[in-house]
Amino acid sequence: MKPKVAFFDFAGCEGCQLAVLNCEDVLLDILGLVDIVEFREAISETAPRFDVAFIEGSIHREEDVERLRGIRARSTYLVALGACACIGNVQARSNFIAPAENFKRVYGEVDRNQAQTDPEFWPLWAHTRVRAVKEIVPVDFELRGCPMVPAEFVHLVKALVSGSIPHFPANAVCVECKANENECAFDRGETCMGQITYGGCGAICVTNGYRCDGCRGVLPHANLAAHRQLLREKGLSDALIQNRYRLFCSAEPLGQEIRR
Amino acid sequence: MNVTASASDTTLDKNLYLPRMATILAVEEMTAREKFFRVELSQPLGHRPGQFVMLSRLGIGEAPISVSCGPRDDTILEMVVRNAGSLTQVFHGLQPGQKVGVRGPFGSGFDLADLYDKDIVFIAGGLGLAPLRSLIQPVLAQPDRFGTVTIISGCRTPAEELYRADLQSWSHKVKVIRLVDKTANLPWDGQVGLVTAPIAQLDLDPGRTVVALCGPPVMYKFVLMELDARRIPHSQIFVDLERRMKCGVGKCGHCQINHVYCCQEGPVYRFDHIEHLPEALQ
Amino acid sequence: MSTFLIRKDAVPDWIQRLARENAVYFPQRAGQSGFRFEPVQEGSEIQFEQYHPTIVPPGKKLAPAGEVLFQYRREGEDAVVEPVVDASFRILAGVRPCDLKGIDLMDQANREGCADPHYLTRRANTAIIAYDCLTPCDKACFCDATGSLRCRKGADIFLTPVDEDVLVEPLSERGLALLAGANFPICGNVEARKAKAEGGRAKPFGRQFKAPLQQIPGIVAKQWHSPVWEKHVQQCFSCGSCNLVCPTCYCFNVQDDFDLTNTSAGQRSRTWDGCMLPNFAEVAGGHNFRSHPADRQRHRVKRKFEYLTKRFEEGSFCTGCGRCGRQCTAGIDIFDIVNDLVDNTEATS
Amino acid sequence: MKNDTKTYNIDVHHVTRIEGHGNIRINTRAGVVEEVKLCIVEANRFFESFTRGMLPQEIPWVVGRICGICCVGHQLAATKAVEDSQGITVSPQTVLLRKMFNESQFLQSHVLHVYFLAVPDFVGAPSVLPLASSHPEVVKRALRLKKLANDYTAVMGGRVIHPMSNTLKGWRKLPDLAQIEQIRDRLLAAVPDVLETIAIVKTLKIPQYERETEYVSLKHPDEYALYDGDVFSSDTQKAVPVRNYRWVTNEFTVPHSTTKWSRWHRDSYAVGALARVNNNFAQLRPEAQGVAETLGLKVPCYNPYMNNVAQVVEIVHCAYNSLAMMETVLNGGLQAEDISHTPVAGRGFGAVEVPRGILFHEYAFDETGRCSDANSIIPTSQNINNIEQDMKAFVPQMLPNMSKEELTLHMEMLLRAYDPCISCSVHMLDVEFTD
Ligand SMILES: Cc1cc2nc3c(=O)[nH]c(=O)nc-3n(C[C@H](O)[C@H](O)[C@H](O)COP(=O)(O)OP(=O)(O)OC[C@H]3O[C@@H](n4cnc5c(N)ncnc54)[C@H](O)[C@@H]3O)c2cc1C
Ligand code: SF4
Ligand code: SF4
Ligand code: SF4
Repeated sequence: MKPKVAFFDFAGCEGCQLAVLNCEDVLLDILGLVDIVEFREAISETAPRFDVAFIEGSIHREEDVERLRGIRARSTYLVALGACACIGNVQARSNFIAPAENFKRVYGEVDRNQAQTDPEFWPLWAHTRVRAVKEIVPVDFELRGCPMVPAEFVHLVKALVSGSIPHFPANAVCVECKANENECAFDRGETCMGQITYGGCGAICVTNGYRCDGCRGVLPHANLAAHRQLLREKGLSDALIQNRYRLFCSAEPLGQEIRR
Repeated sequence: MNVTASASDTTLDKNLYLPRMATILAVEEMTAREKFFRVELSQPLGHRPGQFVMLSRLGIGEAPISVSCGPRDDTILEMVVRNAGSLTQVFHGLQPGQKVGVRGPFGSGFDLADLYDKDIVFIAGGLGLAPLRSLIQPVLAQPDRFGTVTIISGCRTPAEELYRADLQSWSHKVKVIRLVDKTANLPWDGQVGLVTAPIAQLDLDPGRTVVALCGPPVMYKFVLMELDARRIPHSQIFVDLERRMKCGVGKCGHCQINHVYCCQEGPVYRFDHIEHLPEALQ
Repeated sequence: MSTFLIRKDAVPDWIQRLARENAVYFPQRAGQSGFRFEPVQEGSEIQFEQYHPTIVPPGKKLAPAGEVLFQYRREGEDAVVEPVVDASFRILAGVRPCDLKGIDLMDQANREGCADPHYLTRRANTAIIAYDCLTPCDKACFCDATGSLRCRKGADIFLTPVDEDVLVEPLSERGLALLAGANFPICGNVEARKAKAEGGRAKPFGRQFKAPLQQIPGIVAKQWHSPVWEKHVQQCFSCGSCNLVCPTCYCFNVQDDFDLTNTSAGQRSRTWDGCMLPNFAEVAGGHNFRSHPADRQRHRVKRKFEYLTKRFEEGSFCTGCGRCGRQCTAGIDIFDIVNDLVDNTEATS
Repeated sequence: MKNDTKTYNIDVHHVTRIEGHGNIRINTRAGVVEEVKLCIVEANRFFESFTRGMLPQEIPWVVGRICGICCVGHQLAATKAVEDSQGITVSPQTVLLRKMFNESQFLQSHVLHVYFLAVPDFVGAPSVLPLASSHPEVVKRALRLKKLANDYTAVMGGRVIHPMSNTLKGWRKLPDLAQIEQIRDRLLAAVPDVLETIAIVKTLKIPQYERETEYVSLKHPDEYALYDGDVFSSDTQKAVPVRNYRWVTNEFTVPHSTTKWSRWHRDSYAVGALARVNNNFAQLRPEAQGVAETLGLKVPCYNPYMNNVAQVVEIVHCAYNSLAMMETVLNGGLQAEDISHTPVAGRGFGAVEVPRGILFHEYAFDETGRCSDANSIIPTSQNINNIEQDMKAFVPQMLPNMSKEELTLHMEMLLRAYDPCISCSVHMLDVEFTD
């Protein structure tokens, strides 16, 4: 029996689902091993139950919470697909701004109030706070990164179809920088979050001349105090360090008190 | 100016990373977490008690697994595998007729000659009985060569006891003490308590007693305290240690205990050889 | 074997000629200040004297970050397993004495006990052209302190700069063969020139330990519960960079994989691992035998100066190349750790 | 055939095979259309709010996350806007590389849309997946073309989705010439696949509906405007500078959509492939003009379903244009450029054409060089109003002759034909149809 696989999207850019479609070389092979029963970006079908549900996107509203709970109840395994689902991603930065202020900046005071007067559509506007999937339902596996890494997706699919358990080592991005013989971003005068960030991406940003901004989330053993001190020594103000840690919201705890 | 490539280094007679394929003959469910495997090799393993093999399923992975049967002339290898993760979960799904890869045997193991004429106490905690069985079998097969034999085997609940039939048949020949931490409302014909408890009651002659010990890391400290109380010299205690292993031959570095490699000098150690190593019994 | 003498500016041309017929690796610029051993191509820059030690040592060309151990194909349950061994010929040129030492130590580790076929086959097919250092590379290295500076072992050809010339010394049959068509003039008074080179060598040569090297293993061995370990992990990220760039770190992980197109075929491969990485000593079930960073730092240092030195009867398994200190973003330097251990022994004794 | 008693209550939740969350709601009673609503139910992500405080260099990188499908376009529009605010002008080399980068995404997005999202509709398949067994050669060709386009993007930008090589002033790591050469060779070899694509699209039965529409796109004096130009309207035949984009978009909010809506000279306007082809037909490469003719696309064309045909025309245009640009790069080589920049205060505007239409970004930075204001108007939020207008016009026409299912499918197809990218609706609601 081929495992039934479904994809669901919440608030995100849908790049992770696209990354699945972008596995051109192996897409047909994957289709030979699993049955994709829901995938809104590519197919129209829907299904009552599945073995693996991939959740893309962060969770913002009550109606999304309900939908997510429903999906969890219908699936054996649940996989958080990409940074939005795993850590809230860039949009979680809005958690540090009061909701009314967010709405005001995007829609303007008048429009926003007017839009929210229609009771029928009110739920659409009922934004609470950006949450990662694991803050709401148990998550079995996380495919980290913005976007997720196709090789890790393939590894997960292989493990699940062979009855094994996928492994995602909790090592820093630096490991892959070294494997690629990259010049360390710090040696280029940059500052980098690679040392405190989950590897698995192949250090692709540093390899291509950028730095690591932490889209894969902070490691469980991350020495944040040392990192903060290092960035200070490299001349970053506390405000800029905070800005950096909140770019992908990886080094700031999610769901923190909203500050004005 | 061009130098031709030489095929390989002369020191290499065989490739140590290549597994030999073995066929599963029987799989038996022992407990909810452990399965017994009997596999047929292409040639006799030629192992010593206490050695292990690197067992693999091609495409899934490889893990160290203790040999659970005594040395034998035929091509049979017996093992117990606990479902502990990605690879062992796949082993649990295998059926007779399917093939697994085997490398080894690796490790030091026990030297039977060291034990001749000694009284032997086996102390096994949980899965520790699996490797000890590779020593119990040859010892019980030649009772005249050894003194008295005592087997203490403990596990958490009756449902987790391994090799029950073996323990029962051994108990006809030697003293066997079976314990559980708690009965968990299951029928139980052994004792309740920790494996340390019976040690005080044993009739031990420190001069001629040898202890073979294998179990989870937490067990060692307490058993060794009991054995000290009974004045068993550390040179007569053998412990079987577990570390992460990726090669089995002292290359991958994972199994190092201070300067010694568990896969080479171990996993069976004479206690006085390692007691000074701070990493040995953490 | 006779020694040859050529002008410095003839060296790049010679390397280029070798590269036309062989895979020649030479340090080339990577980024703003880094260097990498990369295949020499038409137009590659060959700068013997002015390169900073490479990010990753040349010895890692013999044990790459990831390599396939074997491939398999299953038909039904029967499997054909075929080892993948790389027996292609390559030349590593521009190897520094410290890295020569690193390769020598790796040779020993891979020969010991069960010989490693993958490493040793590559090694057997690798020629090394090494180049002496008359001044320390930078502030990070300490190769004289570890006794690597004068390493010649393992080189097929050894180059020593003397003023505007270079002594070209074949040290093996293979080295001689590589020089066969070069038509280099034979050097007279070799010893005098070598002495001249030696006279020009910086003194002291780079950083020196606070105790003689012979005492270091003993000093390191004495310290288990030492505040030094804790001190040197305060800022540590457990990123493993220090392991991965070290010429004498060779730990690895092994994993299997199968093909998606043909699920009955696949491979087993290994990748670099490092004892500073947090899960290195974790076993199934979750117990970690070195759960604290200080446990791991101690293990790393003891491997370099106590465990492996004892096992292989070597003075030091740290070559003093300085890479770990250079690459550590936390500024942790094994040289400082050793000196702190020396101080700590003196303080406690 | 008129059936006065028809009462439909159609509510298509989460229309599939579009990117983003849209619902269609249609309410008819006794043959009279009472309500047609396109509800954008996408949750807010507040990009325009949370980008405040970021550094200029971080903006393009982060706002690329607005949409994974148009991430290149978002990066480029934002890069241009930020550069405008910082007083940066870039070298011809950088402009050339950016144009290649942008066109790589056109190829990739159009191939994905035509094959994965639109073709199944026209052949009556529920999705591309069943086609994998029924029409394997089609799917394989689609994957081949898509992979080529993706590899092109990756060579230019470092990876396909959220690439990292492009930044202010130029490239963090220049594309590798050898790789560009490979892409060129593969693109040349892909001609048969492109011809087959044209052949397939020729066989599709495109619904015949027309509604005169205002088409808005960039326009450039010298080239088919994709990377640069002024904002042009087909109604006035005039263009306004990008910095005055607010004259064009005139955004307003409706309750049933988390995205804001737009209108210019009339109730709504359309952007996208059809708008561009309509406005700039003469500047298409001759090969693309030929394909338009083959596929029966005559400008001006007012049938929104023809957008898919316009996409194929643009695939051909971008392929040939890219080949020419690759030649230039391969002949001239690439020089490393200084990309260092110290942030300053300022406000800037940027627009590019992305596959779905014209995309505007605007940023302001305070004296500390950190972002103080942001605005981004995406093509779908400009189109969404027009889609609803189309629906309002078409439903009464179709109602007499169609079952509820057919009607639903045609509305979904219409929505999909626009290739809406609702997820990138920085400020976009959901679309839904109910009775
Ligand atoms: C000498 C010895 C004898 C043993 N005898 C037995 C025995 O007789 N019976 C028995 O059941 N067990 C025995 N074990 C234990 C057994 O080896 C482990 O239970 C087994 O390795 C678990 O493998 P797994 O893949 O199922 O578990 P997992 O924990 O899932 O291991 C996962 C696999 O993933 C990889 N992995 C795990 N963590 C990481 C990480 N952080 N980074 C990268 N990769 C990782 C490893 O490759 C590992 O093989 C013995 C162990 C030793 C050392
Ligand atoms: S660039 Fe970043 S990830 Fe890479 S080694 Fe340096 S700190 Fe680590
Ligand atoms: S490189 Fe530095 S920070 Fe990283 S593990 Fe080594 S000592 Fe720690
Ligand atoms: S420990 Fe550090 S200095 Fe010593 S050999 Fe390794 S990388 Fe070089």
